[in-house]
Amino acid sequence: MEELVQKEVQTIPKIVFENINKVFHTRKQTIVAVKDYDMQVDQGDFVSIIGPSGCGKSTLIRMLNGIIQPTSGRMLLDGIPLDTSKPYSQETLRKMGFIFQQPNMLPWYTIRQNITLPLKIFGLDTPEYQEYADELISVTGLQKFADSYPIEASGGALQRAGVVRAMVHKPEILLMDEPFGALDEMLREQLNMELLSIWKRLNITIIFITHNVEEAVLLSNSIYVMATEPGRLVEKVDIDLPRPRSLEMITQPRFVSYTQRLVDLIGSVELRQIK
Amino acid sequence: MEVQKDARISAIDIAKHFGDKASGTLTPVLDGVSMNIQEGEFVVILGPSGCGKSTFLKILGGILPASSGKILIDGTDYGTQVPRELLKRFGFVFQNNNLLQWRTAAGNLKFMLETMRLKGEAWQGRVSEMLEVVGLQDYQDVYPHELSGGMRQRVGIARALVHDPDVLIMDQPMGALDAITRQMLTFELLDIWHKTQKTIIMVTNNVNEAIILGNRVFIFSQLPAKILQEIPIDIPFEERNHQVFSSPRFLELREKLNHHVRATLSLEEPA
Amino acid sequence: MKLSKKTITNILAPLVTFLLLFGFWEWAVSHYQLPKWLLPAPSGIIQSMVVNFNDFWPHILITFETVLIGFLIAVPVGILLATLITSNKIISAALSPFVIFLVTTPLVTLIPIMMLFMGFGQKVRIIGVVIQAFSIVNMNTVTGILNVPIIRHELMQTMGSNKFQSLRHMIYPTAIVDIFTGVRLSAIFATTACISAEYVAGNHGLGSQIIKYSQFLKTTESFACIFYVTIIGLFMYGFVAFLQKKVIYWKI
Amino acid sequence: MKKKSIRKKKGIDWMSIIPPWILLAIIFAVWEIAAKTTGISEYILPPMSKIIHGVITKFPGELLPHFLLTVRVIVLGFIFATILGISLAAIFSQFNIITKAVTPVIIWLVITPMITLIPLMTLWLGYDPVLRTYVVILQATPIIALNTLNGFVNVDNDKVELAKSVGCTRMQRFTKIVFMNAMPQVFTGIKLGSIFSTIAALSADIVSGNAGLGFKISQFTKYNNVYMSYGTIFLVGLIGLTLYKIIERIERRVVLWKN
Repeated sequence: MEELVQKEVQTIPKIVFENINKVFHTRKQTIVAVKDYDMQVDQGDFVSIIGPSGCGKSTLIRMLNGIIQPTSGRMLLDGIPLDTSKPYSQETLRKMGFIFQQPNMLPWYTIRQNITLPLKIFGLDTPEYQEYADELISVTGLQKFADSYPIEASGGALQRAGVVRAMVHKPEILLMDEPFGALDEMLREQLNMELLSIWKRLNITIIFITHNVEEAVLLSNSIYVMATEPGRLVEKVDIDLPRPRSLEMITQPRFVSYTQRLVDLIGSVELRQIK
Repeated sequence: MEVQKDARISAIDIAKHFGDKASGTLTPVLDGVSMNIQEGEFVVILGPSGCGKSTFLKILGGILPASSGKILIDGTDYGTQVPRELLKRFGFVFQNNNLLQWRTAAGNLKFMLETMRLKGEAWQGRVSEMLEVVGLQDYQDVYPHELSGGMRQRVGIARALVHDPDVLIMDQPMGALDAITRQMLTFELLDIWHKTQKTIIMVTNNVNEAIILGNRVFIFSQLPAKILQEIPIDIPFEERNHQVFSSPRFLELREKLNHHVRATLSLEEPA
Repeated sequence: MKLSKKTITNILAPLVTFLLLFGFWEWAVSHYQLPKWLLPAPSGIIQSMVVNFNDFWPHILITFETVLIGFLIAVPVGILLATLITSNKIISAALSPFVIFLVTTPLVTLIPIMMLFMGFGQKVRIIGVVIQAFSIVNMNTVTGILNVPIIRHELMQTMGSNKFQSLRHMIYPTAIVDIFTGVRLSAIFATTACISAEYVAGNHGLGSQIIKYSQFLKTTESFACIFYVTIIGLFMYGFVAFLQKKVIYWKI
Repeated sequence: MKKKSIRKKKGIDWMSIIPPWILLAIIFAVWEIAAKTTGISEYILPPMSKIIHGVITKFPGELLPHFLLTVRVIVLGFIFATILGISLAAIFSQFNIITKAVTPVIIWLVITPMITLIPLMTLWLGYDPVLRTYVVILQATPIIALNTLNGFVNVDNDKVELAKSVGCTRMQRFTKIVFMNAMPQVFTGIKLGSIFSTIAALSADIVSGNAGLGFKISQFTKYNNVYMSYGTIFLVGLIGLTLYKIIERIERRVVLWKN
């Protein structure tokens, strides 16, 4: 236990959200997507954000990645504040990998070309990175699909390619926006375990967005529960289940008590207005 | 597999293949699936995605003809294709709700009555009654593109109930929904089944849904699909609520189902 | 290669229909003894197409050149302008009615004025074809670019890709189907525009010949020219289909 | 029971109304300055003020009859072509063998500009201007039929399954599902049909040369009233644009589900 405490003191947190707000003004109404949001994530941590659709979870990680500008508040990366007034520099963006809900593959490129596209854009098209890409492709069992077009590959393979594409430029942070939401349960459990092994081996920081309570408890060290209208943090739940996590844990009483507590937290918020 | 006399629907050795041997595109999808379904039962079919579960449902629902085998409804044998006039007694719920975007919620329900030529006040009354059953009585004149995914799915269910069919066939009704809406809709479906006492056959790839809803769960194998297991779910209706997730019997069944389904996956390296 | 039943119907059915159509035309002309100046029989037309080929050839060449050159200029111009228009929200909102205005104003009305300061030459007709053909490519490309899904823009943003990288890797390939709808229509507009230009500007090209022959009641020759226009139209249609097959290789 | 409709009142989208008018003002201003200052002869670039003034003064008298004729030819021809095009497509789409047989013929009619028949039309039907409506019908019908046929034939699979699951008859399937499902494609065809109608009408005006705005344009140019030619061209453009915008408005009300 003391080893954990000692680590806390020295290192600067990897990611910090300080009083982040985001308001969308559309012709018909204004939506407060995120209100006074604070979060601290350490290097190598696995954090989940869960909550009903429309509670600003996806907006949060899109702000960190520079796709959306926050209305107010500050974000720090390795202790350095991010200048959100203009698009991020390539150095900053190279530290992060973004994984979308649908695979978001470009149908005119083969799976391998899709995976190595970030290298071309970031200007990292060196043999060393190409080799790293091939290694990732073989580790995740994608060699079979590497030279075929996305239309010929299965949903699971495409989603795996999406994860590999976000890691090919060796980012320090992975931002995952409900990556396995569209997959069936058996495949999701498989990809969850693969994600955990990649996370452990690369000691990478992960922010994982999901609707699925069970998935969040299985994967993360701590879970931020959000509510809608306005999108705000309701509670932070720390998961101290032992590592490495396994699928058998899902039916153990401590695991189930976590999922029950989280369902009640979200359930109570959700039933008031069925979206 | 022999026919049970009092079964509502019996499917005997149903096989299905697409393409033909000549052009070398022969792909067998179903390989001798047999099932006897009783009146008022909630049968669930569970299996990995892309294993022919939906095809089997479409054969039962009269959308596709079987390549071989027999379909019996109330004991009469209709061979490989359910005849058109009998479709009045079936209600089909599609995975992506499949609503007619140019008609309002009530309009989609009226579509069923129009095509089945069910006229008269009693039937028109059922339109708002069914929308009330799924909790959408306030959204009668709203168009599908203005509804959320969960609400569209519920209109799909109401549409499959409006002409008062005897059998409800559901193809992964919650497949495209997020986990929270999915769980709420599962319990609503259980309630609808309990209230209407319809015979329901549902396909899903979610183990929780299968246990909460089904009283019998059939596990399908990979392509070409055949029935690997038939597992009865003996949790009484009263206990099937939010608290059931932590009940030992539930967790035991869940482990059992997961074990069988993972077995179907490991036969072939991960998809 | 064993012709499957499907390909047989795809080829046989239209063939039979054309034969029926031309057969009926041939029968009607002879049965009702329609005079040649009123309605020639297909056999007469085809015969004239072959016999007077040398008289027609220079005009076929000019019309074909005008259509092809006008089309080959119009397509890149249309796509480039559409890219500029859609690069900024305000510009695209401001220009969109003008994009439609260009499409709905028939170019044939501009020819008389253009002839004032450019004379009767082929240049006028080519410019006319370019104006009419580029506007439809421009409109469809604008639609294609504006319909690019947001999630793909976000994908490029996560890689910090600049405008040109986004265009090359994502925007053009995504919009390519709409762009080709525009290109296919532009080929049709180019042929139509060229004919209407030839009606007005000068006495070269199939359009002018059709008028000349109809004035001298040589309806057979007029129809021969019309059939040559069809052949040019067919070539353009096939050329675009070939281009599409080469460019869009990932669609089944 | 309060009927809740969550359709919010659409605020006016100023963003798409103001910029075009500003740009129009800029173009008028630039044109005016260019015409006045650069010394280009008035026969090439007359000032905008003169063009507008000319059109307004000459419209009631000289231009009106020709304007009415051309509008009548375009609109009548277009409406007839739309009805004909859609009904032909409805008939042809019923049987796959007919669709396969007829589509190439329609494509042949689309790629052969029907305006090639204008000189022969005057031969067959004489110089009566109203007969130009036939040219418009000939030019617009094939493109409308082709797009509509495409819409009727390519029905997405879910809808086909829905029809089968309910046991639709062929008639019910077409009227209740296929027809409405094809609306986006049908309106694409109709919009193209309106453009082809304007082109056909104006080409007929110019070739037959005795009435219609097309005839007036070549007449004005011949007598060097170039400013009137420009004015009439803008007028023709406006007719085409108005027709197109009316169709777009109807489409927005019919095809609700496309954003």
